[in-house]
Amino acid sequence: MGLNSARYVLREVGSSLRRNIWLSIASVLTIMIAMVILGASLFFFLNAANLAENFESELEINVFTQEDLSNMEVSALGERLKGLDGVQSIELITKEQALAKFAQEYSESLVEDLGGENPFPDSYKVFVTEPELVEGVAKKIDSLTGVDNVVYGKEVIGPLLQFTNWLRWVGMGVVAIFAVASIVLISLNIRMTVYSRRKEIEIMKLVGASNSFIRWPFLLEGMVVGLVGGLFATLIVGMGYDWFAQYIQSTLTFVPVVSESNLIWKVLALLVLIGMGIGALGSIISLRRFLKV
Amino acid sequence: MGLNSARYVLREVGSSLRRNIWLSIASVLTIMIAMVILGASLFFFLNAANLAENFESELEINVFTQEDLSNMEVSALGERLKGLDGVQSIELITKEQALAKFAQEYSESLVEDLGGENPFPDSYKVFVTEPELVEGVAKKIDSLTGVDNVVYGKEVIGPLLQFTNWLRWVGMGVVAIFAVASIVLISLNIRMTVYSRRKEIEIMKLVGASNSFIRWPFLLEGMVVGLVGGLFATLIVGMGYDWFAQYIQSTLTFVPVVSESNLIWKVLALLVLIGMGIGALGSIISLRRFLKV
Amino acid sequence: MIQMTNVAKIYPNGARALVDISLKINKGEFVFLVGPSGAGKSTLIRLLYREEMASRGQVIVNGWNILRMREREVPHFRRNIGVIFQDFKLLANKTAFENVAFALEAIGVSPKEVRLRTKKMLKLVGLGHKENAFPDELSGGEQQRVSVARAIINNPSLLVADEPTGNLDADTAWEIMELLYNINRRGTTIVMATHARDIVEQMQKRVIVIEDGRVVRDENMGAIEYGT
Amino acid sequence: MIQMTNVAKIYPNGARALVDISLKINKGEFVFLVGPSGAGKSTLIRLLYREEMASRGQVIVNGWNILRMREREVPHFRRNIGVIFQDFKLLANKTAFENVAFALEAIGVSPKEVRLRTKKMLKLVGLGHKENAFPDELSGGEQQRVSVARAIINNPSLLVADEPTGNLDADTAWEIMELLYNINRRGTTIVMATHARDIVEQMQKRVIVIEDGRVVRDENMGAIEYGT
Ligand SMILES: Nc1ncnc2c1ncn2[C@@H]1O[C@H](COP(=O)(O)OP(=O)(O)OP(=O)(O)O)[C@@H](O)[C@H]1O
Ligand SMILES: Nc1ncnc2c1ncn2[C@@H]1O[C@H](COP(=O)(O)OP(=O)(O)OP(=O)(O)O)[C@@H](O)[C@H]1O
Ligand SMILES: [Mg+2]
Ligand SMILES: [Mg+2]
Repeated sequence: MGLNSARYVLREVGSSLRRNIWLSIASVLTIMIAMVILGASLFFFLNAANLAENFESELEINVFTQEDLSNMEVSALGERLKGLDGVQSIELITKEQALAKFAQEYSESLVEDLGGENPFPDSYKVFVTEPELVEGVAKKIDSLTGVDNVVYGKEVIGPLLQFTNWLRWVGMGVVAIFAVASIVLISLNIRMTVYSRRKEIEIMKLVGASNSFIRWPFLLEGMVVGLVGGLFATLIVGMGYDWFAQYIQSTLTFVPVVSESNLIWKVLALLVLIGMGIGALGSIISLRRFLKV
Repeated sequence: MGLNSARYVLREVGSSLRRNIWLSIASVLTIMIAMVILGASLFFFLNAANLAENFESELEINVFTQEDLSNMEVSALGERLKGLDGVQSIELITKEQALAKFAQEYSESLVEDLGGENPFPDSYKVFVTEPELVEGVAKKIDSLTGVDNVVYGKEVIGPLLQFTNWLRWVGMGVVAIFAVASIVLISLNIRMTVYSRRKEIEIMKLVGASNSFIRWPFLLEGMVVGLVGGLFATLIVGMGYDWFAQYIQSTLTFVPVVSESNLIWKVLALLVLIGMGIGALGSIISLRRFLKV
Repeated sequence: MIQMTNVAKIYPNGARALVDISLKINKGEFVFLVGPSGAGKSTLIRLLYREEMASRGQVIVNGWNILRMREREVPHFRRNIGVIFQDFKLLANKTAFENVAFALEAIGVSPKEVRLRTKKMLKLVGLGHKENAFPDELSGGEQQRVSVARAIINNPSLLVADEPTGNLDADTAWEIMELLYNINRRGTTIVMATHARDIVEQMQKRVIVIEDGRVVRDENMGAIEYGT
Repeated sequence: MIQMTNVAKIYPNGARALVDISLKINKGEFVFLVGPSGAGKSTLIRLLYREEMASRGQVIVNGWNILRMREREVPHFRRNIGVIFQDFKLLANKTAFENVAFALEAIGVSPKEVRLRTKKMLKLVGLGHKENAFPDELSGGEQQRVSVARAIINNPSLLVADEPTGNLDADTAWEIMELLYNINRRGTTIVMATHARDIVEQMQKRVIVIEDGRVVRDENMGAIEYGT
């Protein structure tokens, strides 16, 4: 494309957007809404995955020590536990802590009934790196000296893993469905825009314009419209999510929310890019049908 | 409208849908996608609300009886508990059951250490009708004779209610946002369809057709397109949700899913009605601008 | 039938299409509107069926004061006016038959009668064999004849024709003129803008010459003569 | 320049627009195409710039075999052909100026030259004052002249004109004919379909008469005469 044509294209894009202002606005709005929906689903996925990981990281193995261990022996056992393959971290719960927790959970008076006696041993909470390892690690721990009993949510692990995997899949499913929906919606819209200008395209061809000469303004128009729509969507999704994340963190403190601004920015940038991409690609593809004159 | 005009309108709707087949398909698809999104959000809301209720219904008050009560006295207490305002149901947990549960949660060996002694009293789990009532009912129970101790998740109720309310609000928010998005998307699409036929409308008016004569075919066309789009959406959402609900019920048995077919049918019918409604209304409103010739 | 008093028309973009037009056309007259390209003929015609509104002055057609008409009276008013548009204005999504039939359907004529009258009319303009063709499957002259057929099918009391023979060969043009002549004889007032010198000369009807938005000549039986 | 051999054209809907056309037009000729409405004039013209393809026979224009041309060669081929369409085919979203300028921009002429040449051309067709008007703000005749201006602005070696004076008054029509005459004298081949009897008679050029898709007469210097 020569310099003269390039100048024509730029002028043409501007005047076409202005003169078909109504169509331009409709396209921007459509892309905006589609991208908002897609963006919302992306954040849903991120949080679902995050939540899943969070749940998994809370799988714990309770290791009860033999009652007659000295403090030294207990901490030695702790060291050995830390050294095991697959162990992420451990946490000591002394017999006093155990009793206090029991009193809180059940009733003070029950503890009083015990008459100052503490039936609880010292215990360790062991966290593993991967939820799949819980079982193996628990077996290994069971064979260590000084260990009286090992308890872990045997019947919980299966369902939990199922649930967390499910959460991830649902997140991905939602993104996939909404991505398809967004793309189809935008494509339909662009196709209608191009369709409503098919006469114009035909005339241009009859007057001797080459395909690329006709295509460029459409391509750029699609990009501009997609860019503007994507930017609006980014603004909406960005501000909406920010508000949402802060609201949750301040009210539902126990629910983990993805709030790494780095990741968020990446998602938002992706939205703008997708908007522009579909805008441009959609224009080109829709145009093809009408260029055969 | 006379009979002759009615016949014209029916014929006109058919041929217009056929001759603008491309636009018809685009509209049907757009409405379908918008309705699928809306439908998905409605089911999301239903399940969020259901989940919230479920959580709340699990709020319980643990009532520990005094240790020296006879079985008769215990069941008399149970009767009195049942009679209290705001109590939905109660569940007796005998001291034996309490010990067994403890053994399972903590460790068998710990129970053995107790030397055959059972430190647990009989207790009742009391469920209330409204989560807000827990505190008041607990206080009332505390003053009953035979009650040693009343325990309820004092610090859990606040966050839980916050969370469940939040869940409901999010559900509604999602529905609201997606409803607006769907309506805007459909409106834009219909407006573009009408816009692309504005010349046609102008000519009809210039030839002497009245507004209503022009409007009727558009209205019906909008309804047909909306109906078809809505039906497809219903099919997709209905089958999708059915699969989803069954999948969850068979794999994540602990997650409650809304599956009353009555309710589901209502939601699906709503989708079809909304599709038709927006289709017809959108057509009429979009037409207004172009009828002023 | 038609009375225009000091009518001016300035388009939104500032173009002064009509400057000062006053004229009176009686019921049953056959009037040619002639003048150079861009003189304002089509604009004047558009005022008659209220596609455009005069910027100044008064327009009375068929007893209706066009400037005072209410929006919903317009369709009723237009039903007594047949219009042949310079650019045909055919419905692209309807066949020749349906385009002509539309004018009847819009006023609630029964399907059977629509069929009969439309077929007859299409034959009359020589398009009996093209009734199922869509406008873009017709030649320019054929489209023009469909437009003529649609304008006259419901026996309007006023027929405004904007260059109804511009795309027709001489023979076909004369056939159309004969049609109009007969309609006029049966009482329809006709206002026809045209560039066809021979038609105007031969018909010997009233000729109004418009130039730059003004009436410069108005003769009872005249020929085209204007410019330098 | 143009060679048609046993050309037939049947439209997708079954209409037989051209039955058997063979003709040869030399470089620099000025040829009138006449015939009744629906005879096939526009169809023949559409074959010349490849808007439609012949169903049978061979069409050679400017040395290009139209039926064998590759898709992407078409724009290049069309650049040497100016077309005045019967229905004008102006771009509704562009002003008169931009419509004419488009033909130059499409071949990469510099903005400055586009400006100069377009302005000059619009003046030549008498529309210097209407350059910023959009097509629907122009009278029928004015639109036709924009179409004429666009067709001839890049000095095509072949000009095909489909009733280029149908919407023009006699004086303006003659101005346009003078324009075409001058272009023809400078070497452009012209094929013009028309119904204007007086123009054909006065120009004394080659006349090809088409009726029902066949050439029924072909005279070097003739007048319109066909039918019964
Ligand atoms: N919609 C419009 N907006 C702005 N200006 C217009 C519009 N329609 C016509 N004009 C201008 O008004 C003037 C008169 O136009 P009109 O169409 O009445 O001419 P006309 O006599 O019918 O010409 P022709 O014989 O070429 O059809 C012209 O200069 C034209 O450019
Ligand atoms: N796109 C099309 N599809 C089907 N039939 C067509 C098409 N275009 C033209 N025809 C038919 O082909 C025949 C010739 O049409 P054409 O336009 O070539 O006539 P013409 O000589 O230009 O007539 P006019 O003087 O009225 O413009 C006509 O009968 C017409 O109905
Ligand atoms: Mg005019
Ligand atoms: Mg033709």
